[in-house]
Amino acid sequence: MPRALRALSVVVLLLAAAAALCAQAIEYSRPVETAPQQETIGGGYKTPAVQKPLPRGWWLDILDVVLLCAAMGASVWIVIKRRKRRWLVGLSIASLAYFGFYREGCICPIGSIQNVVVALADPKYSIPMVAIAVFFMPLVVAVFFGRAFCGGVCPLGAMQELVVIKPLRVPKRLDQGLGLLKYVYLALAILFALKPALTRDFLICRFDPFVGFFRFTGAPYMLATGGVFLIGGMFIGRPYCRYLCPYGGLLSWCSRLARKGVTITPDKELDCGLCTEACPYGAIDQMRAVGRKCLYCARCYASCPCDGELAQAKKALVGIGGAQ
Amino acid sequence: MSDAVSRRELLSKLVRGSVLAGMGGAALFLVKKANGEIVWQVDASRCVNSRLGEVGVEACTLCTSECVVSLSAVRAVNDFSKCGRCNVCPAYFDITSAVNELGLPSQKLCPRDAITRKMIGAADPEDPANNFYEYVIDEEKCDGCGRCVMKCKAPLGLGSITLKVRYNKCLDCNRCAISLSCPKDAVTQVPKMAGLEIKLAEHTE
Amino acid sequence: MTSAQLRRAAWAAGAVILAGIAILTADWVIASIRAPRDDRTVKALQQKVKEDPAVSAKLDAEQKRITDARRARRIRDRAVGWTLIACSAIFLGAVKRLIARSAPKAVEMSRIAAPISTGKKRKRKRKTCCGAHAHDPAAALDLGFVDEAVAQHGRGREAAIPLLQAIQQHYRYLPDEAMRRLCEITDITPAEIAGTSSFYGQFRSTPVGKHIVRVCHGTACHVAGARQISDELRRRLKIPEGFDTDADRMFTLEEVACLGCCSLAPVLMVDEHTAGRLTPATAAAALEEVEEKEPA
Amino acid sequence: MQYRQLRIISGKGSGPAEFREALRGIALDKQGRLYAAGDSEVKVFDTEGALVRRWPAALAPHSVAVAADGAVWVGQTGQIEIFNAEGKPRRVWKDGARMGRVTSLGFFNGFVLVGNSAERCIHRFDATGKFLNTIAKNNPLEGLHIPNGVVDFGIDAHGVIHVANPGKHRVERFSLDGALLGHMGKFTGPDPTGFSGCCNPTNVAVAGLNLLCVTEKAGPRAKIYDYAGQLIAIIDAGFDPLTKNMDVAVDGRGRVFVSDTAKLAIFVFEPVGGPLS
Repeated sequence: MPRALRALSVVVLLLAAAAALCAQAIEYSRPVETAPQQETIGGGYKTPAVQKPLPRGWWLDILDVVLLCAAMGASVWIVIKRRKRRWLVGLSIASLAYFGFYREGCICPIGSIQNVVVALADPKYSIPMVAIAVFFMPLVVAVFFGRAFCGGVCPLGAMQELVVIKPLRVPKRLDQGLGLLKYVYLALAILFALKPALTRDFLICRFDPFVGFFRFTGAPYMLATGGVFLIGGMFIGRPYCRYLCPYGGLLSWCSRLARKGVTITPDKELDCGLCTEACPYGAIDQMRAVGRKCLYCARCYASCPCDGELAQAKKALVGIGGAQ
Repeated sequence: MSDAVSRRELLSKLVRGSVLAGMGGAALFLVKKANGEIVWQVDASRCVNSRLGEVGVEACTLCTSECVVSLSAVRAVNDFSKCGRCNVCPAYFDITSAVNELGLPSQKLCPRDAITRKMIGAADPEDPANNFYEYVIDEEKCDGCGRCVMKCKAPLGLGSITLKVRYNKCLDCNRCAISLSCPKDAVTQVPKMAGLEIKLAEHTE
Repeated sequence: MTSAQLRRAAWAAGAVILAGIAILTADWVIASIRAPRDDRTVKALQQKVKEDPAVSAKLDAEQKRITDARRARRIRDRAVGWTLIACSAIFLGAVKRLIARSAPKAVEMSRIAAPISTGKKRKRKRKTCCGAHAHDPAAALDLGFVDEAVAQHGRGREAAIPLLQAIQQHYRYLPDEAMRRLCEITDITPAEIAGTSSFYGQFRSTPVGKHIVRVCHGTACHVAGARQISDELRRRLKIPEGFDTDADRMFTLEEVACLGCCSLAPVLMVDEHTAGRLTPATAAAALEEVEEKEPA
Repeated sequence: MQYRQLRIISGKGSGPAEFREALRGIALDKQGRLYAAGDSEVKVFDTEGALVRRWPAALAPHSVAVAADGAVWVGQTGQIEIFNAEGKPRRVWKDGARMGRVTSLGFFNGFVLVGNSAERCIHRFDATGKFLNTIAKNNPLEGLHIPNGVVDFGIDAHGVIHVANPGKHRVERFSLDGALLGHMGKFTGPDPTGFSGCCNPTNVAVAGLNLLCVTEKAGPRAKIYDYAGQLIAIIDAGFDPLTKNMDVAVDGRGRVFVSDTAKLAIFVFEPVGGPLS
């Protein structure tokens, strides 16, 4: 009996829902066959085509993904193989120009977290292929090489990377405490994305601090937070990436597994500590690079007297000196 | 010593492999689900401006003010196959304004003057002022305020003008800002092909 | 670019940035104040035009004005936005360079000299910049070469390294007087000289001995008693605290971070010759070997 | 001149006297009985508004008219269905080419006039059904300008056809052989003396010797004009704001019957102080 009742209530509810749906959508069709048409107007009249701007072509989507891959590859190559800070800055600027200002910040792994979550939870939600690719590729790269996406590819990161002027050292305790914020943010974003379709909210996109700059317009609160992050970013290295970016949280988990990454080579090091001082992100702990915190900026290489640009310059100089 | 190291390596390899496999599985599952892309589109049967039965209300202009793109990605589209080509188009003229010496309303409706009016066909020699007119909406000027849509709908007009998302401008935000504020939930995600129904309808003709 | 120019650029860019932000904010405030007022005006005119067709022109003009104003605002904001980006680039670039040149950075640079001279010595070295060095043939120094070198390599900052190289080659080290002279007649600042000369291992601020003795003070060597080795050599060579070259200018003692052969700790290198598993006694012997080889 | 509402006949509902989905056309016979065509049937009401009889039609009707012999003609898509006065089907007159959509019917001196909104014109046939000529087609627009999809006309005692041409905001007068005799009315915007909106008037009926009754949409109302275009009266009471193409009929006593296509009811108005003519 209770089962029958339950079934009945379900049926009633379904009917009510169906009725509500029907009430929502009033038929949108009108008998307009008597409106004058091309053949009855005469005078050689031709009906103009309806203006219908088409979406971006699929090949542009593929181009985006290819460029993302290429940029990550370049980031890995520049940082791990070439160890050149200057080249990386160039890559950052290029990424900022394309993914930031040209694509207006909307091919974005950070936001794609929500798409993926919704797609996993909601059977009706259809996720764009680009979003899938954009979500997973940086993670896969992180599993092998660390957070290559963060340095030189992510436009949000690049923006903050470029404004770092005089990074202050954040006390370790505070750094760790603030670092937990991003997981809270991630959890909230997932929670809000899991809500039913109409109340669903994409928190990460809504509070994206820099997208307003990329679009040259945005809600005042967005631009204001972006400004605060940029000004703060002059003195605290990449505050959004380190403390708020939910995708950064995922990347740091993945990068724990990375075998290759930014390393302080033990048999070459001098224990001089210059790299630790140069790292604005507190990612070098006791003379060793911490992969999950390292944002691939290559500053440590730039500052190293034994390796990287300075050492290469030195080598060249010694060569000249020897020749004389 | 070396034994321990290799064991640790093996372990890390295992973990990495399983993480990769997990991600691959999730990606595959999602790829299977990603059947057809979705785009934001205005549902004409829900939009206040075009929905049948809404009379005596002011046009809703949220599509203009809420879009994150500086000139809204929503615009009014005139479907010429339905357009009555009226002499006094209520979407072109403000038909409540006083009549001028030409016998037409003195005021245009569009605040941005985005609609052009052009006589078409042969003129009636007996009454040259009364004829068929073609109304073309300039995509570059229109910002989707929906005033013309509101006026074009039945019973006054034929409802040939509706609001559409222009895809070349739309950023396809995860959550369309217009849809958040739309009082009738008229901005919905539809499969890409259905979103292009005007184009498809033309092709099938 | 000189520091003054950079400073000027930074100030100018900063001012433009502030002005841009002010313009944008003002624009936004004005627009948000104006919008409702414009709406009211248009509504009122729309009411009027229902009776009087003559008002139509006025309403048209009003709507055109509002549309134009909004369009102009968009264009203006975009232009200001691009200006802001450009100015931020200038500002950041200038400020970063300035900071790189400022004193604390130079100290950091000198830290790089750690493998060549110990911290204690570095402190001392700065003092010797002003005071006379015991070994320094200060009085006899002929500064004419500095002028010659400057004439050959130029006065710009980019010439710093070639100049220093030339001076080092000539005097075999970088005498303080020569450095002072260099600062006087070129654009190179003392900080830059200090930074550059202390960074590159090949530059020395004190006269160098005939042989360089590098004593490894890496972790392994340190544990194995590198300190005792160094002390023993100092005692043997009678090198006073704060100096690194003996009175005969035969040996120059260096403490380096690592020589890369920890398994031989403690290690030292005399020129290209390496000696490992040292004790204080054998260390002295290693030097003697070289001394003996020396064709006296 | 004033009109007052006399009664409301029928309405939306599932009762025998009510219409479920649509009310398309109304007509009056000589006795003053009201014929209303809607849904898929014809209903007959007496002068007091009581249902007399009802019968089903083959297709959804667009219009209805009563011939001189009392036969009931029902205009449909592609055909006219003819019933006798009791509702017995007599015959179906099919003519796919000339009866695309019969939205109005008229009789004069044995001629049959068929308003075809698909062609946007009126076809004239003789009593035997032979096609004679087409009316209101010979303009550069190749027909009436009717964005609303309804051709509606009335015939006065002299055989002059008064056709609503809403796209041109006027009522045009044609002779039986198709000559344009003249027109009345023009667009006047909010001023009620002329026709407002985008395409008005939508329907027209002859209301006496020198009078026409027209209906407008958005906002819906009926108006009485004389042939010269002088506004005599406005009847604006209780119509659904969404209604359009309200069919109109006027009886011998000057009562005005207006069908509300949204409320699916027929509003009856009566002139205060007797008929005017």
